[in-house]
Amino acid sequence: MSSDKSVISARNLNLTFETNDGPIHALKDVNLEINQGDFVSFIGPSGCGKTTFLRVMADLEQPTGGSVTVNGVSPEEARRSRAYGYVFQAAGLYPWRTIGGNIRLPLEIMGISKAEQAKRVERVLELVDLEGFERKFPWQLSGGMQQRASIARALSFDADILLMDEPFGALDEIVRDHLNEQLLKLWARTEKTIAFVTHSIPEAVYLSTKIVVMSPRPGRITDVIESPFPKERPLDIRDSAEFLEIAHRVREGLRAGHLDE
Amino acid sequence: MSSDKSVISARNLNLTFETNDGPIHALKDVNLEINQGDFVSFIGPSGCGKTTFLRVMADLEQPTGGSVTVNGVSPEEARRSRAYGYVFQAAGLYPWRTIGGNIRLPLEIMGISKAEQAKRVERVLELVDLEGFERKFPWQLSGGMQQRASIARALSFDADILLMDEPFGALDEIVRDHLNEQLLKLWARTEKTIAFVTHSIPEAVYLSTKIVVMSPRPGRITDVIESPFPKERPLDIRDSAEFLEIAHRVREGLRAGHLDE
Amino acid sequence: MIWAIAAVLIWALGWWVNVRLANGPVSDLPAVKVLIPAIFGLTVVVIWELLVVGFEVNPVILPAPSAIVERLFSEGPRLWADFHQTIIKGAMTGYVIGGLAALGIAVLADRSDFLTRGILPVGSFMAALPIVGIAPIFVKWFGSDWESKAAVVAVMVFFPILVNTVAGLRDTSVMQRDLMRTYGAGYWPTLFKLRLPAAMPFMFNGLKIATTLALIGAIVAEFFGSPTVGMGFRISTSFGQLALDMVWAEIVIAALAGSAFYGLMTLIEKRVTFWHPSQR
Amino acid sequence: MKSVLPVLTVVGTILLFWLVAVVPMNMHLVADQAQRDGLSVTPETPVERQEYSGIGLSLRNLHLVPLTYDFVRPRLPAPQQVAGEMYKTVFEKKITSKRSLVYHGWVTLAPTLLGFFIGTGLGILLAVGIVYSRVMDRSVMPWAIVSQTIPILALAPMVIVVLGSMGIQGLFPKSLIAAYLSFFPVVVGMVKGLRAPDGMQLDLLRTYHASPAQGFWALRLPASVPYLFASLKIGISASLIGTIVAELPTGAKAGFGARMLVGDQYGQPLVSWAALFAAALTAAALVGLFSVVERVTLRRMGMRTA
Amino acid sequence: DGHANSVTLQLQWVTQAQFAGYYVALDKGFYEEEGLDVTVLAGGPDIAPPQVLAGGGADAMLNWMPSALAAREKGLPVVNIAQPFKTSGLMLTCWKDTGITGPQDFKGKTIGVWFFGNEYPFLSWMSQEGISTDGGDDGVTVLKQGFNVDPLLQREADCISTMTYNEYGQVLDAGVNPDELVTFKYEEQGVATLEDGIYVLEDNLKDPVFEDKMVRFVRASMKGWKYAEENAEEAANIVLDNDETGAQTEAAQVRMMGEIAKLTAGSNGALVEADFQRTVDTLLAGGSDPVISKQPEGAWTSVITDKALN
Ligand SMILES: Nc1ncnc2c1ncn2[C@@H]1O[C@H](COP(=O)(O)OP(=O)(O)OP(=O)(O)O)[C@@H](O)[C@H]1O
Ligand SMILES: Nc1ncnc2c1ncn2[C@@H]1O[C@H](COP(=O)(O)OP(=O)(O)OP(=O)(O)O)[C@@H](O)[C@H]1O
Ligand SMILES: Cc1ncc(C[n+]2csc(CCO)c2C)c(N)n1
Ligand SMILES: [Mg+2]
Ligand SMILES: [Mg+2]
Repeated sequence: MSSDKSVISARNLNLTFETNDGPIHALKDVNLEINQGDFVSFIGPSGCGKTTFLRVMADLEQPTGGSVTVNGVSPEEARRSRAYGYVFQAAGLYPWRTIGGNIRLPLEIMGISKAEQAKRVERVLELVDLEGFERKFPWQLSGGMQQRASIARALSFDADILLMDEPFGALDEIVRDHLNEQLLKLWARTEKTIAFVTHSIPEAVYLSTKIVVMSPRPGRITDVIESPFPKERPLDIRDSAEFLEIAHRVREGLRAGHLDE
Repeated sequence: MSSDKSVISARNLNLTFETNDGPIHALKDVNLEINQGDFVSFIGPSGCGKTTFLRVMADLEQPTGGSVTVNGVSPEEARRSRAYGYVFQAAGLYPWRTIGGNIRLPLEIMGISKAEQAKRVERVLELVDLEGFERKFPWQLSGGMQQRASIARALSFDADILLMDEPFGALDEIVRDHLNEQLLKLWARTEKTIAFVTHSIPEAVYLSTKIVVMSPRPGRITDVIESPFPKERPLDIRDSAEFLEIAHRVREGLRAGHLDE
Repeated sequence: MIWAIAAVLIWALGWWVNVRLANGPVSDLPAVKVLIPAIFGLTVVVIWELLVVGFEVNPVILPAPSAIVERLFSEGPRLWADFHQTIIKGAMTGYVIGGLAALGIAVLADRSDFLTRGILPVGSFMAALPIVGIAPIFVKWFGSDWESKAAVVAVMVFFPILVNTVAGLRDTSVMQRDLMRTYGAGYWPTLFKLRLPAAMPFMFNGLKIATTLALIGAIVAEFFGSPTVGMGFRISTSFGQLALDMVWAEIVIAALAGSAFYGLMTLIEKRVTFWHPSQR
Repeated sequence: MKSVLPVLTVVGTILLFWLVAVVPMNMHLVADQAQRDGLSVTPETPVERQEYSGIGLSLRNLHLVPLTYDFVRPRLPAPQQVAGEMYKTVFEKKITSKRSLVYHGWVTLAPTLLGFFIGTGLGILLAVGIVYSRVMDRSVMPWAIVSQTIPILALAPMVIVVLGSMGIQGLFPKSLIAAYLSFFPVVVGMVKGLRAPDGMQLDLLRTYHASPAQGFWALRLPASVPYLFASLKIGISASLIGTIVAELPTGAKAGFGARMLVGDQYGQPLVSWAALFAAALTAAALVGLFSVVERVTLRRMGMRTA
Repeated sequence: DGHANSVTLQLQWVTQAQFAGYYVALDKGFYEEEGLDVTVLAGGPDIAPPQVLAGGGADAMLNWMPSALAAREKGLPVVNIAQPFKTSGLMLTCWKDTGITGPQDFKGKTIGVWFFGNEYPFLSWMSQEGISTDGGDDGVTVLKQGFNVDPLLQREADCISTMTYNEYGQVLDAGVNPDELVTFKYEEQGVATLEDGIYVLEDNLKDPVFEDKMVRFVRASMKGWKYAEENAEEAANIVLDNDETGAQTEAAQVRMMGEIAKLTAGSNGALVEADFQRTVDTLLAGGSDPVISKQPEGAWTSVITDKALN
């Protein structure tokens, strides 16, 4: 499934936030390897550092100890070379831009030609099933459609790495299932490396090649579960015994994290 | 489980919102009976009218056709006689009141004596496991604790009916499981009638005596599924075949609603 | 007495009509939204006329509305010349200069938290300088013609626009800013593609407050030296000549111009910030 | 506290700019005077000098530069001149003396505070009316905006004469003008604040079948407190400006406004400048006071302030 | 009772030696001797004494006669009951180096003028000289002058209006030598109009109680004036005591008192009909936009001064 080329590698990563109430150890001694083509899910109770970890990879947060490399270089260099696309929990579209304009935003910043912009916008809109909505404004779309547009935005400049922070958190189960399927297809087709934060056990199990279970106070990795499923995964695998077993293992891991408190 | 005394009864309920883009048929020909002691879940894709239906029962929205009765009288009369407690999706605590002050709010408005207020606050705080937090302000509590406080607020004046609109939507799975268990215990103990909106299929199946599946555009009821589980339900029932079967039926109902679009 | 009773009756009538209109089914029609304040204003004017006539108020103290209206028509050319001098030359120039300066400083201040922390308190201190103190100084510095009025206006409108623009430039969510970071976007793209658009709703708040300040500033500054034309010149001179109908005619023009200016900014705001929830 | 250094930096920059500006701003007057005192000046006649800008003239007469900082009747006084005048009139005079700026500060402050209370009171009442009555909202709000487009200095003398004819003199007429300027920000802010509660917070009270009065005290009023403070801070400085404006048509007897006017009239720019700065400092102090009260109140109410 | 003995006087400018007579009468107890309780209201920019009178805020006001006559025509019947100022102190002060030597040189120049009802003498004068006030090479450009002499000092204006007793002194205080200046006294140009007179509302005079009150008021005021003329320094200090702004200086007020004394010197308080007529004639000659359109009737009365001065 995944090649052995390491794309992201964290070694003894530590991150402490200094707050008025004292320091918060958001990440403690985190070690992780993500290989090219991996689909890695991060799951864990609120506050266990999932977002923080993703933000460190994206150079949106500075670790206070240890090191991360992305494509062999520092996160900052990776960010400057536009190595990844980031999808936030909320769609975060700019309300003063149309859907097309939002998707074009990174392309404009990266100085891509108008003609090429138009081509790319069309392609990614198709990819996320939003043909014909290019000229609509964000508020004219439902939450699910906005979220798809934000994924399209992250895809538009074709980075090899996708960092997704609970992208489907606000959606209902059916829409979520649908987007999960689509995301898997995209991943299978493009061979991107994906780091994906979620709260949902079935989602994590269904999507990933690797499930990273985390636990809070201090934020750390408590378990890393490899998934045996092939790249093509129909939705029904969720009713399989194998699936339920992995889900059970994840749930146990989560519960253990909660009991620690 | 539930007696046969009808508590809420909707007949041919219709509700159309007039908007700038034309009318929106939020509820169409909705018929439903809820009996004393029922725990009814409403599930359905976004925009199918779950919230609207709950708001009609609470007299926060006026139907444009058909009728509802609550405890045999109109929703307005029911509201005036403070027949129900309403829990909103977000906790919606008043930030300038302590947790105790927030719970006391309905009691003050209903003119209940200070001594009695104190007694009730203490009791409901215990009920939702928040002893000792009476003097904290909302922002000093985590999201889950705030949500419990808002449930306590709805319980404080001991209405027979509880209307809950996605009360656990914003919480993580583990906290949610915990609150689900607590809610079931409370329901079993107090014999209240509960109408409960959710997006989560497992949650709906786990909690309810009756699952109402809805579908959008126009908002309508597509299926009503009776659950066979007893009032006492350990969390493990979720791994039972019966549970999975009902969940499957709900999922199919939901998917059908989505395909309509 | 009869006049007072008539006044009370007319007040009651106007109020009753407005209550019907505001609470009736037509209350959201655009025409009715204009009609209600118009009826309110008309009621006040009619009562004013009644009381002035009824109690024989000396016109050197309070002229009747009818006399003011007559002036508005008979002194058209002069009122126009005054309007041109004070509003077009003085207020508008000052408004544009003050607005651009505020925008420039706001963008500058926004580059660093340090500058913002320094500029805002100092700016609010300057906003507290009373106009009657700065107007004579500016007349001294920039001469009696419209330039000094523009300078007074620029100073008066500067602060509200500055504060609102600074607040607006900061009104981006962490996520919106992080998004730009993930694109490796530098300062200028972030400014033009994120901060400035996000600042627009706030900026218009400031621009709207500044409209009324601009008019008042230009008019009042003329009290401290001016050529022999201008609304402030006319108001103070006519007042000295006890031609209060003329004073009020200028006040009416000022109010009309101010409301129109305010309305214009509201209209532009609607166009520019169409995307903001408050405009939808 | 974190702001001290930035403020000092900005103030320092402004002072520097001011110090530099003093030279060209005063050079023409200084050159005229220097010529009378027998110093050499180029060009030699005032009429010729009019052809030069202040900077041009300064460059040509560098030896006169020091004189611009110590000119008795400057166009732009040097900062140390203003500071000196303020020091003299604030600290070196008994505060009961009419030559003391503290005395004049109080003369201005008293009507300011009274006017502020009247304006705030009216503003809050009006805001409540606007929020609770559609008719008020629709008919009064547009006129409240119009009221702010009326030049107050034109209205002030008439108000004062009308009040005078009713035998009302002294503090109150000034307070009324102050109130006129301060009520508007309060109305705007309070309308916003009273309407701040969202649909859910309002619906919650509806489910309790709360009366409008209960809704006001339990929800709308507390929710509006942050907005109220924002308005009060604008309102108090508007009120101060109102009083100063009103000091001209009430017979410029005493107070900051009178000092500004009389200083200007009798060729004593320092008197005017000192009064001007004192007025702005007073406003800043009042606003600062409200900021402190705001912080304490909001903390007591459990609302965090940024 | 209060009504019979209380008088409120509205001045037309801020407290200064221009009004020394009244402050002296107040401080020296001359009003008290007449059984009067007098309140002196300072004026200032933005205060129109006739309006205050009309509003009932004062019983008597000081005013320049052109302004008062204009108010009469506006329908406010004010009447001059006494004229303590015999001579006009108004003049134009110009830079000599502008080349101005006579009124005809004003053409093409910029001149600062006080408005607020005080522009009439200037407009009449220019009209008599046949000089337009609308600018251009053949007319004068008129500036509405603020309350200071800066337009002259900064050479924004070639000439400004000054009073002999105040603004002219300020120009000198600013370091200017008299020989750098040319002055044109209205008095010397034959266009002098009567300045500070005491005016009341016509209707009030019909009330004998009021009339009696005014008789005593004028008598005491004139006593004050004559005392001030003779004791200039003391009078100036009395003015200073009454100045609540605390911004006036002794030197300026002493000098002002000296100049004022020259203007009041020729008057015992009674209006001289010839002076009145000269004022009216000057104003009537006001050209296209005359201040007054016809010979005013009943604009002054000698009744009060006749009784006051026996
Ligand atoms: N900027 C910050 N300053 C201080 N503390 C922070 C900051 N950001 C995060 N934290 C703290 O760090 C810890 C980890 O936060 P993080 O957002 O990574 O959790 P998470 O796993 O993403 O949780 P969730 O599921 O709620 O999104 C939390 O305790 C949080 O309060
Ligand atoms: N006040 C309103 N005005 C106009 N349309 C409304 C209003 N409230 C709800 N609607 C519309 O009515 C429909 C039903 O809305 P409702 O909020 O009941 O859906 P829901 O099932 O609760 O959805 P969700 O799961 O997203 O909360 C939607 O299309 C919504 O846009
Ligand atoms: C607004 C206004 N402007 C000018 C005058 C004219 N005036 C009459 S006496 C006097 C004092 C001279 O020292 C002045 C300036 C006024 N009364 N009010
Ligand atoms: Mg997170
Ligand atoms: Mg809903």
